[in-house]
Amino acid sequence: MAERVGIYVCHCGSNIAGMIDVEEVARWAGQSIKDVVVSRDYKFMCSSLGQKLIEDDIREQGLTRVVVAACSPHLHEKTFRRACQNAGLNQYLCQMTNIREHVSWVSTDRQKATEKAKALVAAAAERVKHQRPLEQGFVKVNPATLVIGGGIAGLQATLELADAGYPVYLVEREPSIGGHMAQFDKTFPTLDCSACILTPKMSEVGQHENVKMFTYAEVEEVSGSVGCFKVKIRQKARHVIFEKCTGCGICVEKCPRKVVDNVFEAGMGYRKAIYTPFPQAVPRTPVIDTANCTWFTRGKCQVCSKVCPTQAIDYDQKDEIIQIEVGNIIVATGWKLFDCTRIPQYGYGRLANVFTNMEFERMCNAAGPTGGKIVLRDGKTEPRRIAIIHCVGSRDVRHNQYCSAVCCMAALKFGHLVLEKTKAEVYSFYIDMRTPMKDYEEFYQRLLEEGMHFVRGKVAEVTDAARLPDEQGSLIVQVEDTLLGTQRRIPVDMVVLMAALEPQADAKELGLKLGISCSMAGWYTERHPKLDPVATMTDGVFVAGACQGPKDIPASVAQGAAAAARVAGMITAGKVTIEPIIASIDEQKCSGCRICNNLCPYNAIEYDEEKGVSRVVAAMCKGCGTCVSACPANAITGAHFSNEQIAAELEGILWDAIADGRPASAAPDGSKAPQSTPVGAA
Amino acid sequence: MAAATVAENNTFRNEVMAETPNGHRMLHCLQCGTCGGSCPSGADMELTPRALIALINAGQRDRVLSANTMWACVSCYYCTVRCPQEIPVTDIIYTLKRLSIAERRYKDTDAPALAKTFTDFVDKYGRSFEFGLATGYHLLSRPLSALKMGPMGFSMFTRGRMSLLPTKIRNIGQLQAIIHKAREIGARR
Amino acid sequence: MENFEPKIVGFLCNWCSYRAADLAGSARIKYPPNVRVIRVMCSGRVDPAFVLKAFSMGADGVMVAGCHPGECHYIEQNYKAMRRFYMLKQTLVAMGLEPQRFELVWASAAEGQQLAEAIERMTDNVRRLGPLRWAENWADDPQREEALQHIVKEHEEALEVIS
Amino acid sequence: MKYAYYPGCSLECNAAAYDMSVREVADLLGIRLQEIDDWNCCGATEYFSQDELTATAVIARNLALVDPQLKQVVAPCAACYLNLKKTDRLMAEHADFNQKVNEALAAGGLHYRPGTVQVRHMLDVICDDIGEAAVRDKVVKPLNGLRVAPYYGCQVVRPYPGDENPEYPMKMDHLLSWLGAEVVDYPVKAHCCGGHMTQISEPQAFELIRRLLQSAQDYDADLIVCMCPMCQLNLDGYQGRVNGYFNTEFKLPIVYFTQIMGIAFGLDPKKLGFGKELVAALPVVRAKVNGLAAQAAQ
Amino acid sequence: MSKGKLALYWAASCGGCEIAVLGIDEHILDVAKAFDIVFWPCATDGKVRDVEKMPDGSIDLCLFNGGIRTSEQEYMAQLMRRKSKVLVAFGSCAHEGCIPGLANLYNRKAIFDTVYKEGSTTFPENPQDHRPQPITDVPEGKLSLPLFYDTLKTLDQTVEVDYYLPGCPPEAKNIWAALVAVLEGKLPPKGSVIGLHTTVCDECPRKRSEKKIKKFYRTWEIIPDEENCLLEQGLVCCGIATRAGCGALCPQVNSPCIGCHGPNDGVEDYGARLMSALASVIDSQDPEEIQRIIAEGIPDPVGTFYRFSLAASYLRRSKAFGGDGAAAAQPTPLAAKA
Repeated sequence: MAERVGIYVCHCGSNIAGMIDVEEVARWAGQSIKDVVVSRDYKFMCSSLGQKLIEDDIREQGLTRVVVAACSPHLHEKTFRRACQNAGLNQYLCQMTNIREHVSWVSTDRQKATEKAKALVAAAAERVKHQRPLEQGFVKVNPATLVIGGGIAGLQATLELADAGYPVYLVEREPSIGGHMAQFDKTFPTLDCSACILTPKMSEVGQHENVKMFTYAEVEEVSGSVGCFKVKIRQKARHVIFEKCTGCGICVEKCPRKVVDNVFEAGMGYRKAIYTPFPQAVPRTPVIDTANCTWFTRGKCQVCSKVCPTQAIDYDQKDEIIQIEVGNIIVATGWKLFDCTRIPQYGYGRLANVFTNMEFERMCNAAGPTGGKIVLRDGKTEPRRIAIIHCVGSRDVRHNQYCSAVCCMAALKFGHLVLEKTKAEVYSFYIDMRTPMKDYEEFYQRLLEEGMHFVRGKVAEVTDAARLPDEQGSLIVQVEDTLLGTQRRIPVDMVVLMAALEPQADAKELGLKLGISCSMAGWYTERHPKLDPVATMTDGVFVAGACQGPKDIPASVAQGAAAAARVAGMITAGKVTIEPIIASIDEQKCSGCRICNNLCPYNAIEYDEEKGVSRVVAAMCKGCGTCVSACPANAITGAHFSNEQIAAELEGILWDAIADGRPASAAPDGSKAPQSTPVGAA
Repeated sequence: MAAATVAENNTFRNEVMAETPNGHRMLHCLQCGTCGGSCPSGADMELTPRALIALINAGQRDRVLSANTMWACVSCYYCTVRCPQEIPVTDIIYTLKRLSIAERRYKDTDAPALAKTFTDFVDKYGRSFEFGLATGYHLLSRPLSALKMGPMGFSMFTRGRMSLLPTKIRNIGQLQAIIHKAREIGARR
Repeated sequence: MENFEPKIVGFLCNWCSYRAADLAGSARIKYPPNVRVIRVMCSGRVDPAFVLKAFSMGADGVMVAGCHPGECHYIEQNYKAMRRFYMLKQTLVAMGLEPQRFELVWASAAEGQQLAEAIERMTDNVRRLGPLRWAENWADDPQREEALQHIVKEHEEALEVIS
Repeated sequence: MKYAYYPGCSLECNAAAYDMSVREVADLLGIRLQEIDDWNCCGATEYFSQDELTATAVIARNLALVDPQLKQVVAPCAACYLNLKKTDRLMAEHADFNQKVNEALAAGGLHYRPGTVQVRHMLDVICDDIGEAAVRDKVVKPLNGLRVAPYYGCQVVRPYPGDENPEYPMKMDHLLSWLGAEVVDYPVKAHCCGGHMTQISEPQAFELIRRLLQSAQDYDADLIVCMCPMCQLNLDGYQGRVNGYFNTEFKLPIVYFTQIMGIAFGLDPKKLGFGKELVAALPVVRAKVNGLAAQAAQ
Repeated sequence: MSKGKLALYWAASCGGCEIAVLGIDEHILDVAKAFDIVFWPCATDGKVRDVEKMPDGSIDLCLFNGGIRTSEQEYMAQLMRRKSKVLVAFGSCAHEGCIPGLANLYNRKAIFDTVYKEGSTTFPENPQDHRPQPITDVPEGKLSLPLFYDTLKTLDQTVEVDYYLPGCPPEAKNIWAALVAVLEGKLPPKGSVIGLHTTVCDECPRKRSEKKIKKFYRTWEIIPDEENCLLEQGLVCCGIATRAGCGALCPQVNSPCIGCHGPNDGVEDYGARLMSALASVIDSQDPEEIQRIIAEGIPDPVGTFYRFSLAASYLRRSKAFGGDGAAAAQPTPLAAKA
């Protein structure tokens, strides 16, 4: 039986009607498109009166399909679907076509715009006839949440949820939570002590009854989907029995093996082979660094085991896989520092007194390797002139095109610390000074007043090749002072490189496990850059902090809280709807060729070895349709985007090309050549 | 000084971009000064390469083509490999050299004369000719310095490092046909 | 052909390029009305069959647009679209189609301007190439009708001779 | 291994020592060089300053003349190397340009398809194709005791650095260490020698030359080893005039890397072109290399 | 029960299908028992005028092989259609054009040039460059030849077809099964392709796993192992996209499927399925590498993807430029390599 199609063309005030002859479109559709029983135009379709128009027609005219030609479906698809549903028509039998953003607003010629609108309406009408009613599914939401990353963003998210009474699993790769913030001395622009504001949060997390913490652990595997993820966590062997250890620290004290600490101390200081990264670490349980421990490398020592009062040392401990189930996941994996040796003209690694920003942070920190003294690499000489170079590895298409967002302010903070702690002159070499947030510009003003020197120009090179006698023994910073338009060579004793923030080296790998994507730069992609900044394309997976893009502490905290709020909302709702736009495989047609097996980034396609067919796991399918178009046997169907639906849409969209004086035998439906030739018969 | 008139439609910038391979990268200039800071001749330039790009953006053709920047360039390509926006700075300088020579805007430099003498030798013999270059160009543009060159030239000569006669390639006709055709194609635009 | 306005079918992915087109609209960026959009969830859904069918049905050009490589909302499905694009393009070129009639465009949701420019560029190229009218390639031979009639006539004559 | 060989104008006369030593060393290492028949000048930087299209066509003639059996051409001169490489790249990346150049070439009955000939520098060939083991194998007089400053100059490492770092190239450093020399790691090894500036603005050129000599001297180099005729000419030929201009007393011999390789390989210094440099190198080499002085005395 | 009437006809095809009918061996006797063979020019004596004289619809079953390349073939297709109750497109040529359909990459002029002018065997014999003409005036009157079309059409692009029997040629067991179905009146819905409703992999005994292809090989470049999926070894095996029913004959003898059975149910363009599937599993994300893998491994894309189905594909032929006078379809598959 033929469908009964209703067509509704919106004026959107003059937004559409100003450029498109909407009456003509509606009239034409009513006359020319098969199976159309109602075709109307209306001032504002999205108004309650407009919606009522549709609902009434469905009831009174017995419409079985509805087409709304209006704005973008991203704005009002839900509205019109709801209207249909209200009138008893399955919501997936309603099709929107976009004649505002895609036609009226971008066109300049009324007649051509009207023609384009007709083609789009025809396409939607042809397509809608092939649409099938679909039902949304529901999944219950497990109230537990996994937070990946124990930096400030992850800690904030953890606390928000735990305080609200929901269980949280927190996974941190390093032996202690705290993240980069634990390494800093002061925070801009208020100059609060970083440790003073961070450590209370760390211990709160460590002691919270709703938090189960896995430090020195990594996410191994994620399966399932929103509401019920199954996660495997690899608890790396600490070689210290967590339950027995009291955190007294005797083992660390007695350990005879000193190791350069390239992580927490950024290579500026030492730790032991058994260690906690820093005194306020949470948990206090140390780990043995097996690559450097004398027992593990040479089979001698065992001092830690001998001194441990609770026999907590276990040299035979193995990695452990722990499986948990959660309803949602918050990713807060942060950033890593740009490798400054990639820019050899700045001399890092070759010239001793060129430092990275993280090295300098540790140097400034009173608990750091120099006890907070700003000195040259020799550990004693106080520098007289210090250069701070901005945008090292940022705003540079050869490395990272983006602005790292925090360096300008951190450079100002460094400038302040230098001026406060030493008598040195301090120079900032910047391209543009970026101080947009609250109280940031005021901080810049403060440094101007404190006498920090600002040179506008990206430094060309740092060299020890002196040209003039007064350059001897110095590092010379060569730069064009772009405000003067001349080249300058400024001799200094110390150079600090404001290295870029980069995505974690394994961000992509973790993204694949979670089914979330990365931008070209490697940061996790949010669902919408403005309106949905902490959700991702994968339902139930949220991002917070610098793993989504360079961010300072306030922004990271805000995102951590935002992600937690989103998760709490999901938990409170208790269930989530599952879109029915998914793929399915006709096992009769499937030959088990396995072309599709490798194509799904969500691992939603499984192969049944016994039956020799592939199958789509409905709950994991996100409906992209890639497998549908790959199937050589035509065995996979994509709901709501089936081959038939798109073919029909094509026929509609090209209605005028088909009718446009093409030869009759050229009809695209493979229709037969005319069989008019009379043949003499018996 | 009156403000320079800015060309409404910046044809100059378009011209420079069109004449330079990958010249469109110029649109991305951040005015960071990496080029000017890196230049070994930077101290000798009235305008740094960065400033030239700013002037090109402002459509100030006269100031750009009469600048000494191009003639101080030693083609070391530091600016090119360091530019954070991958602007082919050295190649832009080459473009400006050509425009400046074509329109005779250069001043206080012998570089165009050297280039002319050099290319003439190539066109005539298919090879460069150092002695001819040294004598011809120096006598042409700076007879005094030719005198200073004397002792050094003599040392070079005695060590067999300077030939008094140019070498000519065998198939010079072929090369000249190619050169002739290339000029003709170049003139088409 | 005067005033030829090409008909180009645009397959736009729901997340990036369709939104880029939405953005172009919200920003009132003007571009030619020749690309008619079919929304798919992902550029990975674009089946070569759709493209071939569009050409056979009278499209003068086909554009496939998706998220930038590495930015696919389905993680990496646009790479599959890219592979299919090159595979299909090689075949289409071998069949005599001008390469400018089939284009792959990357446009993020923020790149309304870029998408509009791509549409303008492609429309321009295809307009210069002129109408495609692929189905005319297999139009009946002008002499066909006559040749068939001739067979009929011959057979009738033969029958007459026999009878 | 066989390569097309493009010596370039300088190597014919001014840098004959380079040509001689390249051929000697190549011969010993089994690198077969087949000189491009009737090659012409690469135009240096000068031709590009005049007319880009014609410059490219002039250079492309050389590429078109490469024996089709050979896939690679070796150019020892930095300017020649860059010009050949740049031409190939320009033609490969810009179709319309390629078409114009080939239209010009056609006037001489030639055609060049970009990408058919790979342009190599002699240093790359020795370091990458021949390699450490084969080079070490040929060393009979290790340069122990000689402090050598490798000087790369500009145009081999920039703008097309290949697998080198354009700021801090290392290949010559490695090569010299294989020869047993003490390699001087000084900061200006890829800085500019002044190029043609000696012809245009002596004060400017002399300052650049001074910086290089000064740095090498500050780092106690006995000798600078270079890989470009222009660099050698500026640093060696003009050293005396630079001393006069700045009132300095530099006396640093400048030789080609292939010359010093030849010494380590035990080849006859005369055949390597020693003696053509203005600041004599052999006495320094003999004085510093352990054991060589004694040999020379015999 | 009275005997049914059977006809067979041979249009633009190689004749293999005719021989394939004999492949049913002794069953041919059963056929003779069940049917009166009223028209089979290849095997029995008979005249077109006899068929013309038959009442419309009087033939029970017509197995028609070959595509439609000339006016005579079109005439015969129409004739057999009218006279037959059930018309079967028999074999790949009638089904989807097959190898003769690949000539749709060219046109009449190009084909005649090859045959009458450039062909090494014909050229010396034809110095005046004579071409076949539909009508030639001779003193005795007009001589006629069928008109040679620019484009080969499949049978169903010419007349309505009831069933399709795929294969080049159809396998004996399938021919027999089809005949039995007609005899027993157990015919599937009209328009069906007689065969299985899945693809060759279903019948292929090779071991299959997930696919990632870094390089496509031509058959002469490697000797594949006998255990594993040929496609996974880099050979373009068309079995993934080709209707099953043949018993995976080719892969069983270590030779990749070339696709003679055409596509699975519901597929309108065979090549699209193959292109899409193969492209999807190329193991690269780098545009240049992808293009290189495709260009090097599949130098003749049309011949690879549409070896049997060009005439039945959406595009049916290469871009042509009018009739005899104009240039032939420009890029030949070989030219496309450059």
